[in-house]
Amino acid sequence: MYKATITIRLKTSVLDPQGNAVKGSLHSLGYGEVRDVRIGKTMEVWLDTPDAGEAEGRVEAMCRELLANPVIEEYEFRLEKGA
Amino acid sequence: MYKATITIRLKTSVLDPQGNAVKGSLHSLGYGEVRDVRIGKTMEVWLDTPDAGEAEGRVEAMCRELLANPVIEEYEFRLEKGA
Amino acid sequence: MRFAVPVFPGSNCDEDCAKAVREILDRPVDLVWYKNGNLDPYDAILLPGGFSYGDYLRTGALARFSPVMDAVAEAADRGKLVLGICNGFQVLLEAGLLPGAMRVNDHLKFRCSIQTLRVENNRLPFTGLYEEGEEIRLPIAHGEGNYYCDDGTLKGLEERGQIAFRYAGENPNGSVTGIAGITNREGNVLGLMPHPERAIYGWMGTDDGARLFRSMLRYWEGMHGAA
Amino acid sequence: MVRLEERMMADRVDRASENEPGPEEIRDRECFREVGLTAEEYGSIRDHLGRLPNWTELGIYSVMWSEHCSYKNSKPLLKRFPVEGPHVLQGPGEGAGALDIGDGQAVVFKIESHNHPTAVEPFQGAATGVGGIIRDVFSMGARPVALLNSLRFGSLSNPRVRYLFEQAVAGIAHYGNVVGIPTVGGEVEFDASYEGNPLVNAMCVGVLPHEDLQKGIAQGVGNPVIYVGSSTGRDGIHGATFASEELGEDSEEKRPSVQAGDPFMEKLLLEACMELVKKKILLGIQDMGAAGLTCSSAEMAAKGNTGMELDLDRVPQRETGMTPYEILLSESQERMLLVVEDGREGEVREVLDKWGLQSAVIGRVTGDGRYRVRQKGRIVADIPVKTLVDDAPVCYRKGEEPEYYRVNADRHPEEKWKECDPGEALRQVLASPNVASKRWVYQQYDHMVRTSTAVRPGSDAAVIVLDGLDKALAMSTDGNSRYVYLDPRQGGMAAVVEAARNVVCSGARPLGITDCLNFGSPEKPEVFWQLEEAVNGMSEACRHLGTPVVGGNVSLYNESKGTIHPTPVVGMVGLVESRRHITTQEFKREGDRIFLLGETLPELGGSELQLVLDQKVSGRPPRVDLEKESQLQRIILTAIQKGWVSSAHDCSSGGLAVTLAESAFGTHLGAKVHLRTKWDPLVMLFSESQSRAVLSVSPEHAEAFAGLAEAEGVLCAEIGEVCREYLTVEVNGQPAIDARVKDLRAIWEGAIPCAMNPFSTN
Ligand SMILES: Nc1ncnc2c1ncn2[C@@H]1O[C@H](COP(=O)(O)OP(=O)(O)O)[C@@H](O)[C@H]1O
Ligand SMILES: [Mg+2]
Repeated sequence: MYKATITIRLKTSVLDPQGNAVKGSLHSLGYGEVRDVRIGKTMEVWLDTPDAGEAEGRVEAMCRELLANPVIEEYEFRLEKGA
Repeated sequence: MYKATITIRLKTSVLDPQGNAVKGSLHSLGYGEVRDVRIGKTMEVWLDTPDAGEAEGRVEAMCRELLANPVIEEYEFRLEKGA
Repeated sequence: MRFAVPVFPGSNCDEDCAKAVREILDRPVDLVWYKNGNLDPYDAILLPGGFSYGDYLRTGALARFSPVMDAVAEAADRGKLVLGICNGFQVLLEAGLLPGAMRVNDHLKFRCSIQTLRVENNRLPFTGLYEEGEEIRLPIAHGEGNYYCDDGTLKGLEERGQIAFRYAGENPNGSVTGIAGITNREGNVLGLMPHPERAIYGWMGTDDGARLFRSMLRYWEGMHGAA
Repeated sequence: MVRLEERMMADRVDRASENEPGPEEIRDRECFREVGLTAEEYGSIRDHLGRLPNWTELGIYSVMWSEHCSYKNSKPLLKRFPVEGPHVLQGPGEGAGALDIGDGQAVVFKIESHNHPTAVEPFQGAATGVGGIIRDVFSMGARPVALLNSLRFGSLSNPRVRYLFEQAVAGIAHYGNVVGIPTVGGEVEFDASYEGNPLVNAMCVGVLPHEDLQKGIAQGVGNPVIYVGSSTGRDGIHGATFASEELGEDSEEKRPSVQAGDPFMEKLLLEACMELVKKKILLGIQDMGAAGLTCSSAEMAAKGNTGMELDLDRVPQRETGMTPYEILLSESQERMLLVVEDGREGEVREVLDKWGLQSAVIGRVTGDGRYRVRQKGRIVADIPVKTLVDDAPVCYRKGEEPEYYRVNADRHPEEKWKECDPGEALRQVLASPNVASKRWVYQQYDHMVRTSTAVRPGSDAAVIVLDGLDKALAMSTDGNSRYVYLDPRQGGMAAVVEAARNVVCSGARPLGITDCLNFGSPEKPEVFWQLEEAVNGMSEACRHLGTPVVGGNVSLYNESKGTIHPTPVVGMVGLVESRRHITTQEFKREGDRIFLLGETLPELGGSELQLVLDQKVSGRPPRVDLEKESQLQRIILTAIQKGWVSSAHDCSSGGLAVTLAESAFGTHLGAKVHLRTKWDPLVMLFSESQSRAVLSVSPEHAEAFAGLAEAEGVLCAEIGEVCREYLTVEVNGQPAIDARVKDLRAIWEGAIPCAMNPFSTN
């Protein structure tokens, strides 16, 4: 069993409306020191795979095929063994 | 300048329909080894704060006050110095 | 001219689209279940609005893998007319049949209202009955209609006349240069956020959408003769 | 002392888990109090069982006997509502009520509260409220065609309130939008009394052919009981009991794990159930709402005069190690219970599989009147089913007229404001969030999906056309809590008549209502008095208008920092005979004559003007004269049906001045108005006297219209005409209001967006 923790972010060239809105709210709540906010997704995927190499390849494929949209997003992930 | 990377997850007892739907799609795409998927948010916040201790306290406060919804979510974050 | 309306789990404008075809064009139309991979009998495909797969992950992302989408790609390839409305547009983007991607509205809220649009290109199969530059009114209803593409893609879209509609006046979602609808290079695939099927009678608040359906029929009859 | 047979029975029914208190321990340590049961109630449970209940059984009784499921405090009052009428197909008692609308069709509708969940988690709380009411309607076999809501929040100057309001609206929007049912109307009121206790009431309207009407009953011994939809998790356990208690400081701790909604799942369930209905496979269907599996299964068995046996091991579960108590009481969303004829399970499964829904046969209908539950081969509950439903305790409480009511009798607010400028007053009233445009809210709702919305939000009532018919349905939710607070009987009546008037102004004949009674703790005699008086007022009005109450919901214990204003909400549905009759509130043509129908009296108690000028609520509210009200409604409807009326708008919050202004908004038109009155201009313009409306009529019909009003004995004054751009009002020849409609509209439209975004610089 492996657990992949995948982080998906908007590419820096793409404007992030949610991040901007959150930044605005933080400012109005008195967090004036906030320079920028970017919001992305994190996914935890548990795989029933015995082999780390195989898990790696499969997660990479899932990201490319489904989990991230290459037009606006980029991804990275790390694998952990066990629960 | 500090960058905080905040991870916000649904509490495990709270239904994650999005994670379920993604799991279903992964299965039908042939990733039958996927046992479970949980989806959360990641936020990158850049702060103009000279001091790590202060940054830590402020980010903690932001999470509690705005970024996470303590009723259904839990959060954790890490700080990095520099850009 | 026969129409197909693919139905995904979570589609909710499928009946509305079929109704528009029946009532405005009086042509046969079938709802086609997403597991069906054969669209051969149809001349035009309307991908309906709604929340396919609950909009989970990204709008349109999970619908794209259904068998019916393979058939849609094939139909598009063969030059059949493909119209994606709202979620249908989002599916076309995710499927790569149209360029670009969708983000959440810049104000982060779902928005339902009747908007003014400008017809940017009336030489398309979908816009023949509008005047070029004409302002029309169509309803929108979406949380993610903030169209994005990079500058190079935008330039290409503009040069090739692929931008069918832009919001005139207020941009309700922050889309790049106010884009409301675009086509593929060949012009036979149109995706748009506004809902023409919700604008076919005056009592709906506007009937400007009816001409979009009529344009499709006229175009097709021009190619195939009335049948 | 435990009697012998009690001991024997207790041995047969097992304790499910070592962590739970055993039957004796429950008795000795009075653990029943933890689940909200009194010693008397515990005593009757023992009598019903003939032994000591175990923890699972105690849980079952506690939710079934909670206010939310059993209406123990309100039952005696609800009996006063008129529930019958020639067109009633289904009165209170099922998921929703049903009324005949001719052509073999029926309208099904109901309103329900989700107040407590919203206070805890506004987005999910409000969203799941919408989900629940949709299931109530489609479990009747009806296709949901519209959603409405009724909202109450504290003052928007409080950031926590803004958060609650913003999230609740987003949650309501999200759920309805995803399922694809248009949210076409509603109302919002702001008042400090809702500060810690917001109200979210959601209403759903559906349509079906008579023969599709379903019932939530379990029939036929041996028939399978089928579970469909989401898996069961630990969410919302004791939600029903929770909803029946006050929100205290420790609610944070006590609150059950929050229920999250999955509107996508709901859409699949909806379509699958519609398909099962059309295939005529179902014998009984009920949604798992409050008190989850327990309530739905026990009610189905009780209504079917049968029993039921459930095997919890077959219930799809999202979490591991769930006890019977947890499985039975979970309020996980998007689940339904079906009973079908033995042998047709395959047909059901086929439909459910098509929609990708999981299902499981979790039990059988039995003939012995027992509610028997097994887990891991052991019997964990065995209860006479009727005792859960029919023998729920009833509390006959006594109300007591509160001091404030007596004191208010001689308060007359209108006497002090003589020097106030009417134009300025109008601007202030239009900027009050109660009166201001609710576009910020309904713009987030998809109100056009299904392409049948003929009147969108923003007019008196919404109108939905019916496929293949010339008929249409008009619907509105109404209630003015300030009136109810000042005089619950009058306020109760006002809620009903205002809802009816809204529906009539849209061209419909009122058919019937559903209601939601949101009140404080019934254990307080003054609250019970409010409840009783309001129910009396509503009943009287419903009787008079011939609009039966076909369903509703009670939400008591709405107290956190003090008691909320008593808030009965009325959801009214009316029938538009022909689409030609559909009428909206906006002026249509320059030159149309403007008529004021009804009598204006100095009635400013509880008015918007009072709130704006005095920041308080006092005096007596406007009085309702039911005879006058029905005369008024009759002539409005007649004139509309004759085709004389260009626009119709009832007078409600903010009085005549606001009615005139709102009639001009949404157009480029204005009005030139001359009023003659013996009252002060402010009274004439802002009094909220009931049974009034402003109509614009084309000049060629003006005379006939005035004649009709006179013949019916309704006070009718031609007060001016529709003109362009400006709203000018003279009272007794003196200028009172002179404003550009555009400027007034900017105030009215800007108020809520501004309040919601106080930091915005533009
Ligand atoms: N929460 C809401 N959801 C949808 N529509 C709303 C809501 N609140 C108000 N509206 C719409 O705004 C309009 C004005 O509402 P309201 O002032 O309550 O009208 P009235 O006084 O005639 O009952 C109505 O069309 C109503 O349906
Ligand atoms: Mg009204």
